[in-house]
Amino acid sequence: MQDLVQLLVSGVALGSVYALAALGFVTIYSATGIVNFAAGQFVMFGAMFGVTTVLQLGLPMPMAILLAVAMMGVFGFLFYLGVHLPLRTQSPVTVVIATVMIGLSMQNGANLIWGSVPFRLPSPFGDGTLTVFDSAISTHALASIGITAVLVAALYVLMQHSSLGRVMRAVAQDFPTARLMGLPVGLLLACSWAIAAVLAGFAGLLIAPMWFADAHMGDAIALKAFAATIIGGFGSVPGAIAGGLFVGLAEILGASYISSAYKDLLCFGAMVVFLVARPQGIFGEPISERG
Amino acid sequence: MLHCKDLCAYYKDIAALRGINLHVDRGEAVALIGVNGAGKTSLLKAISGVLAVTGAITFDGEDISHLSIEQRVRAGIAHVPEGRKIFPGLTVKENLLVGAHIRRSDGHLRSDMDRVYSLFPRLAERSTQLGWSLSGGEQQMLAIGRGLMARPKVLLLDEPSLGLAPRLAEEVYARIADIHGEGLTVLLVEQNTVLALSVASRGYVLENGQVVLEGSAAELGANDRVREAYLGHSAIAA
Amino acid sequence: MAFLEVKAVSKDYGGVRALSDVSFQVKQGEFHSVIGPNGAGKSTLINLLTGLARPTRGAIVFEGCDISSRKTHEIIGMGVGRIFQNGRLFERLTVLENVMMGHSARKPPSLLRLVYSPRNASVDQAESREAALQMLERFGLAQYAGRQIGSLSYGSRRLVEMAKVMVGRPKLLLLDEPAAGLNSGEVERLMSLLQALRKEHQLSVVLIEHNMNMVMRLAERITVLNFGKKLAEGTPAQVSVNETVLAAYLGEGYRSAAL
Amino acid sequence: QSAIEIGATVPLTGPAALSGTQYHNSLRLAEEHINKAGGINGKPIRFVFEDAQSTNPTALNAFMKIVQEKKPTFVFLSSYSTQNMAVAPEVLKARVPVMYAGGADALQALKNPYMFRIRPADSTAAVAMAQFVKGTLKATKPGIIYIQNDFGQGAAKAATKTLADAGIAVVASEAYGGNDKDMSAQLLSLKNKGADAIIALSFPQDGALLLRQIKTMGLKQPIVASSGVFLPSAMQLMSAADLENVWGVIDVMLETNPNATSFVKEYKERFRVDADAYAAVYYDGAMILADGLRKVGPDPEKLRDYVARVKNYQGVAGTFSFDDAGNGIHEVTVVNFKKGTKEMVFVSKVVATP
Amino acid sequence: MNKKNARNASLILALVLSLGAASLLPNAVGEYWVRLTNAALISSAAVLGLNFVLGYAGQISMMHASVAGMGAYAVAIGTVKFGLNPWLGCLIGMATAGAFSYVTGILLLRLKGHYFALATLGINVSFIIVVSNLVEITGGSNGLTGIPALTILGFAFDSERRFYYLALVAVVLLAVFASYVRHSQLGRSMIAVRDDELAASVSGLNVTAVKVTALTLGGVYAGVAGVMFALHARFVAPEDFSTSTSIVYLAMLVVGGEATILGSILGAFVITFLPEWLRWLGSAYLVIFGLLVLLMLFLAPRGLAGLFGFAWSKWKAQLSSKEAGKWRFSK
Ligand SMILES: Nc1ncnc2c1ncn2[C@@H]1O[C@H](COP(=O)(O)OP(=O)(O)OP(=O)(O)O)[C@@H](O)[C@H]1O
Ligand SMILES: Nc1ncnc2c1ncn2[C@@H]1O[C@H](COP(=O)(O)OP(=O)(O)OP(=O)(O)O)[C@@H](O)[C@H]1O
Ligand SMILES: CC(C)C[C@H](N)C(=O)O
Ligand SMILES: [Mg+2]
Ligand SMILES: [Mg+2]
Repeated sequence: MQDLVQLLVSGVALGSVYALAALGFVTIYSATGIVNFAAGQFVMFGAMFGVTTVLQLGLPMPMAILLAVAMMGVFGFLFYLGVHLPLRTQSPVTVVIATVMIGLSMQNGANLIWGSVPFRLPSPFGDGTLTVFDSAISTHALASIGITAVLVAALYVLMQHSSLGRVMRAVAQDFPTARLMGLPVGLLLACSWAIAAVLAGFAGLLIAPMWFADAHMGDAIALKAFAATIIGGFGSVPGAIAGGLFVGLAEILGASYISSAYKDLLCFGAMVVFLVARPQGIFGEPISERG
Repeated sequence: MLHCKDLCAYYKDIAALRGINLHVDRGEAVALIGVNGAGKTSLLKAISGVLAVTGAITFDGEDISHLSIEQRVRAGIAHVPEGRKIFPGLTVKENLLVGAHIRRSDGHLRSDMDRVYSLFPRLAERSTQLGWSLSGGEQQMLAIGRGLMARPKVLLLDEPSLGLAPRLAEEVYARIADIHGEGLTVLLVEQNTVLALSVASRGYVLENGQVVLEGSAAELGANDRVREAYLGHSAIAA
Repeated sequence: MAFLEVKAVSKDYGGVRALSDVSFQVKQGEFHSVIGPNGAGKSTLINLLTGLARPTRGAIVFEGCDISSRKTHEIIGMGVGRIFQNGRLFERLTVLENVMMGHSARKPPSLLRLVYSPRNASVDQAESREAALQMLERFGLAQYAGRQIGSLSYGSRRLVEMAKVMVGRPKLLLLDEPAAGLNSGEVERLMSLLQALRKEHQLSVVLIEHNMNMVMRLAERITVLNFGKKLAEGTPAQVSVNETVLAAYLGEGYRSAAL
Repeated sequence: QSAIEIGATVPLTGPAALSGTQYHNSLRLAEEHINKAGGINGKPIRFVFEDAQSTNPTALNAFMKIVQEKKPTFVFLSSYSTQNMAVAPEVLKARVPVMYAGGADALQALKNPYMFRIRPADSTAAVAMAQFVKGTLKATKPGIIYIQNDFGQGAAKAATKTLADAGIAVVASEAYGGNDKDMSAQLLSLKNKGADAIIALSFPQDGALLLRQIKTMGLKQPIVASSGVFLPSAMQLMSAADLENVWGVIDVMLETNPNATSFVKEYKERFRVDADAYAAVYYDGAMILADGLRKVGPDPEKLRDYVARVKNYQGVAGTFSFDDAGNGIHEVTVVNFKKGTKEMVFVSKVVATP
Repeated sequence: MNKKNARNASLILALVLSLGAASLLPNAVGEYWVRLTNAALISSAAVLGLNFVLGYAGQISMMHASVAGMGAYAVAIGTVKFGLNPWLGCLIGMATAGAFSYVTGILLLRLKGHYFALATLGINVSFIIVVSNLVEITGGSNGLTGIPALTILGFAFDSERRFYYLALVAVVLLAVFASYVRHSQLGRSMIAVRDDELAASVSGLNVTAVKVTALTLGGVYAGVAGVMFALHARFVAPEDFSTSTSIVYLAMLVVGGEATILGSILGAFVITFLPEWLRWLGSAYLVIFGLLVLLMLFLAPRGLAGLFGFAWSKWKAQLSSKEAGKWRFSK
C-alpha cells in the first residue's frame, strides 16, 4: 500500500514533466497543424540556455530564468522565419521532415556549443525532499507539478477562450482562407512558435535540475511527450495532461508490478491498445468530415 | 471605384484570364456570367490578390496590384470564395468572429452578428455547431455572413446562391439588394443568371478568359445569345 | 418488391435531429427526387444510403437486403453510385485516372491478381481505361483527360465526378445537387445526358437538387423533406401546387413563375 | 619524410562523444609526446581520426574509410562494445591490428586475433564487485540494478554468476533504460525484496542520477557501483551526500599511480577537463604501439605479434599484460569517499581471475 | 497513348543507366565508396517500400526500421542459431517482415494520421526493447555475429564489390515492380485513399484493405532491405533498427520526392552519401548536414525527383492544355 502511494507520487511527478513537454507539441499542432519533431530539442535548448544564464553567466536565479525564457521566445520566432515560413505552403510531411532535420542540427550544434559533458542546473526551489503521504518527493518535483498546472490552465484559456487563440486555430485549419479573411497569418504563426518555444523553455528549465542537461536529453523526453500528446488527443490541452499522467504512471507502475526490463514495452503497448480502443485519444479531435 | 485593366493570369501555362477590362463604380452591383471554366472565379481571385496577375487593378483610385491579400482586405475588399471554405474546427459563431477580425472590435460587432443571424436564422440555431458538420446550404449562409462581418467597401461573391434552396436563394438576393441599397458595392459571379440580373445593374459575360459581352442588366437579359445560353428554362424555373 | 425502401429512418447527431422517421420507396428504374430546404436532411439521407452514417432508428432495404449496417464499399459493390454535394475527387490523380477509379466499384483492386495473373490485370486496366475515356467523351471533358484535378474549374469538377460514378455502372444513382455550379445551358446538357444514360442502363436515380427546373422535368416522384420530416410526396404536378411545399421551400417567385 | 599513419575511429558526435572526446584528446597528446621523443626512429607518427558517431554502421563506415584511404598499420577503435562487435569482421578481413575499450565478454568470445582490449573486461569488474560485496560487505542478500545495454546486461550476468558460485543468491535484479529518468520503481522493489547491498551497473550520467535517487528515496543499503559512474563527467553531477556509503569498482584510480601524475596534470592543462580512465588507457595503448613500431617496424602482422606478447608494461593506467583472449588489463580498483566530501579514497586493488 | 510510352521510355532509360553504372562503378571507386553505395542500395529497397505506405497510401509509418529489423533478425537467427541456408533465410526474412506489417496493419490502420504515426513509433520502440532483452535468441544489445554470406554455385557475395551486384539487381527489380503497381488500379487506389478516404470508399474501395495491402507490400520491401543489411554487415544489433533509422527512411523519401520511385532511390543515396562527403568539416558536419537537407527542402519541396519531374510535367501539360472550349454559344 505504502509503496503504491510512493509509486503514484513518482508517477505523477514524472507524468507532469511529460505533460509539460507535451504542451509544446499541442500548441504548435493546434496553431499551425504541424507536428514538431524538433520539440525535444526545444526543451533541450531551454535547459541549455538556463545553463548559460545560471551557470556560465552566473546571473541571479530569477533574472537568469527570465533571460533564458526570453531567449527561447526569440528562438521560436527565428525558427518560424528560418524553417516554417519557407515551407508554409508545403505538405505537412515535408515540414515534419524539416523539423526532424533542424532538430538534428540543433542537437549537434548544442554538442559543439555546450560540449558533451552533462550539466547539473541548480533548482530555484532548493534540493530538499518532502514527504507527501509519507513517501518521498523532491521539493523541485512538487514545484514543477504546480507550475505545469498553471501553464496548462493559461494555455487552455489562451487557445480556447481568447480571440488570439481563435484566429490561431483558424490559421491552422485553413491557411489560404485565413489570409482571405485578412488575418495577419505570418505574425500569428510566428506568435505560435514563440509561445511553444517559451513553454519548451520552461520544461527544459524544470527538467534540467532533476535529470541533468546535455545535448541529448531531448530525444527521450520527446518520445514520451509525443506519446502523451497522442493519448490525450492531438491538439487538446487537457489531453496533454491526461496523456502525460497516463504515460508517467504506466511507466512507473509497469516497472514495479510487471517488469522493469519491459516497462517501456508495457508503456507503449498500453498506448497502442488504448489507441486501438479509442482511435482519437482521450479528448479526441472534434474535426471530422461528412458527405 | 474598382478598375481592372488588361488583366492576364496563368496557371502554369494555362491562360485563365486574357486581357480583362472591367470597372465597378461606387454603390454599383455588377454581375459576372459565363460557362464554367470561363474565368469568373479566377477574376475574383485576381482582384482579392489570391491569384497573381499582370495588368493593373485600382481601387478607390489607388493601384492595389502590388498589395498583399491582407492589405487588400483591410482596404475594404471582402471575397466570399467559391466552395464556402468554412473553418471546419470553429463553431458558427467563431467563424463569424474571425470574419470580423480585421476591424478592431468597434461597437457594431454585436449588432452585425445579430444582422447576420436575422438574415440567416438557421445560423442562430446552429451557432455553437462546428463548421464541418453544417449542411451545404448552412455553410453557404455562413460563408456569406462571414464575408459581411468584415464590413467591406466592396463585396466579391462567388456563386452565393450555390446550394441554397430556391426560396432562400431569393431571400439572400433580396438581402444582397438591401445591403447594396445601403451603399455596399457588389461584384458577383452567378450561375443563376436570372437572380444575378435581378440585383445587378450591369453585367459582363466572360468566355474563355475574355469579356465577350457587356451591358446593363436589361440589355443582357434581352440579348438572345444570353437567353439561349444562360437563361434557358431557368427563366421559367424562377 | 420495391427496389429501394427507406423504412421509418431517423438520424440524430448529438442534440441535432437530422432525420426523424422518414419513409419512401424507389421502384426499379424510377427517377425519384428528394427536395427540401437547407438543412432538411437530404444529404444525411444519402449518407445513410451509402453507409457513411448509420441510422439511429429504422432500416434501409436495397434489392431485398438490409444495407443500413453494411460497409460503404460493400454497398457500392452492390451497384449503388453516389456523388457528393460539394464535389470530392482525388487531387493527386489526373482527370482520366480519377474517372478510372470508378471502375473499382465493379472490380476491386487486388495485389494477388497483379502478381499471379498479370495478363488479366492488364486486361482490366485497358478495359477501365476505355470506359473512362468514353465517359469523358460523353461529358465533353475529353480534352481535360491528362490534367491534374486541381486545374479544373468548379463546374468541370462536378462533371468529372459524374463521369467517374457512371464508369462504375451503378443500378442506383444517388445525386447530391449535381447541377450546383453549372449554368442553365450546362444543366440542359447534363439533363439530356442523364436521360440517355438512364435508358442505356435502366438506372434508378435519387436526385437531390435545388434547381427546380431540373427536378420538375426529370423526376417521376418527389419526396419533400423539411426539418428532417417528410413534408409531402407525389408527382411533380402534385408537389408543385402543394401549399405547404410552396411556403416551406419553393417560395413566391416559383409560384408566380409557375402560374 | 612521410609520417607513419595510425587510424583512430572515435565517437565525436552523439551520446558516445562523452567518453569519445576523452581519448580523442589523449591520443593527440600521445602523438605529441612520441614525436617530441624523436618519433619512430626519426619518423614522425600521425593519428588519423574519423568520427565513429554513436551507431554501428557509422563506426563501420569510419573504419572502412580509414583502412581504404590510409592503409594504416594499426587502428584504435572506440570504447563501445557494440561498435567493436560491428567492426570485428572487417578487422579480420583488413588484417590490421586494433586496440579497443568495449567491455563486453562477447568481444573476446570472437577470438579475433587482431583485436586487443586495453580495459578490464566488464566481467572482470563485475566479478570484482561480487567478490567485494561478499568478502568485505558480508552481504547475504545483494540486489542488482543495471542499465539495459550490452554493458549492463553482460556485467549483471557475470556478477550474478560469481555470487551464485559463492553460494549467494541475488534477491532482485532490476533493469532500467539508458534514457530512463526515474528509477524509483526499480529501487523500491530492491528495497522490498530486502536487498542488504546494491550492485549498480551504470554508465556515467544515469549512474549519477541513480545514486541521487537512492538518497532521495532514503535507501540505506551500501552501494557498489561500476566504473562509468565515477568518471569525472559523472562525479561533477553528484553532491557529497549522493556518495555517502558508496563504493566504486573502477578501472583505475589515476591519483594513486605515480606514473600518472604528470599525465593527469598535463592533460588538465591542455584540455581543461580531468582525464578519465578512458583517456589513460588509450594513452598507454598509443605508447605500447610506439614501442612496437620502434622494435618491429610498421608491419601489421609483426605489430600484432608484438602486442600479443606485451607483458607487465607499466602504464599510467596500470599494468598491461595481454593474454591470449587479447585482454590487456586484469586488475580493477575499489574506492570509496571521505565522509561529507567527494574526495576519492583508495580501498584495494582486485586482480580478478575470470 | 503517348503518356504510357513516355513512361516506359523513362523506365527503360533508368534501367540502362543503372546497368551501365553497375558494370563500371565498383572498379572505378575504392571499396569504402562501394560500401556506401551498397548501404544506399539497401536503404533504397526500404524507402521504395515506404513509398507505398507514405508516398501512395499516405500513412506515416514510423516503424519501417523495425520491419526491416524483423527481416534482418529472421535471417540472422535462422542462419546463426539454426544453421539454415542463407537463401532460405532470405525468404523467411521477407515473409516475416511482410506478416509483421500485415498484422500491425490490421491492428492499427483504423488510426488516422498522427495517431497511426505514433502507434507505429511505439511498435518500433517495443521492437527494440524485445530484441535487446531476448538475449538467448537475439544476443541482446551485443547483437548477432557470424552471419554467412550468400553464395550461388560457389560464388560468394562476401566482398563489398561482389555484394554490390546483388544489391543492384535487387533494387532494380524492386523498382520495376513498384512502378508496375503504381500504374495499376491498385496503385491508383492507394493514392485515392490518401487523397480522400470518404470519396475512395464511395468509389467502391475497401479503404482498410487498400491500406493494409500498401503496408504489407512496404513490409516485404523493408524485409528485403533488412535481409540485405544482415547479409552485408554480417552482424545485426538492435540499434541498427531504432526509431531514428525509421525517421531517416522518412527523410530519404521526402528529400528524394514523395510518391516517386526515382525519388525514393535518389533520396536514399543523397542521405547516405551527404554526411560522408561532409566528414572533412570535422565535428560540425552533422549540423551542416541537417541544414543542407533543410535547404534542399526549400529549393525542392517536392523532392529531388520533383526537380526532374518538373520539366517532363511541363511537357505533359502542353499536350492537354489545348483549350478546347466547351459548349459555348458563339458557334
Ligand atoms: N489551380 C489551377 N490550375 C490550373 N488551371 C486552373 C486552375 N484553376 C482554374 N484553372 C483553369 O482556369 C480556367 C478558369 O477557371 P475558373 O475557375 O476561373 O472558371 P469559372 O468561370 O470560375 O468556372 P466555374 O463557373 O465552373 O466555377 C479554367 O480553364 C480552369 O481549368
Ligand atoms: N455530423 C453532424 N453533426 C451535427 N449536425 C449535423 C451533422 N450532419 C448534419 N448535421 C445537421 O443535420 C441537418 C441536416 O443536414 P443535411 O446535410 O442532411 O441537410 P441538407 O438537406 O443536405 O441541406 P442542404 O440542402 O443545405 O445540403 C443540418 O442542420 C446539419 O447541421
Ligand atoms: C562509457 C563507458 C561506461 C562505456 C562502457 N564501459 C562500455 O563498455 O561500452
Ligand atoms: Mg468558379
Ligand atoms: Mg446537402
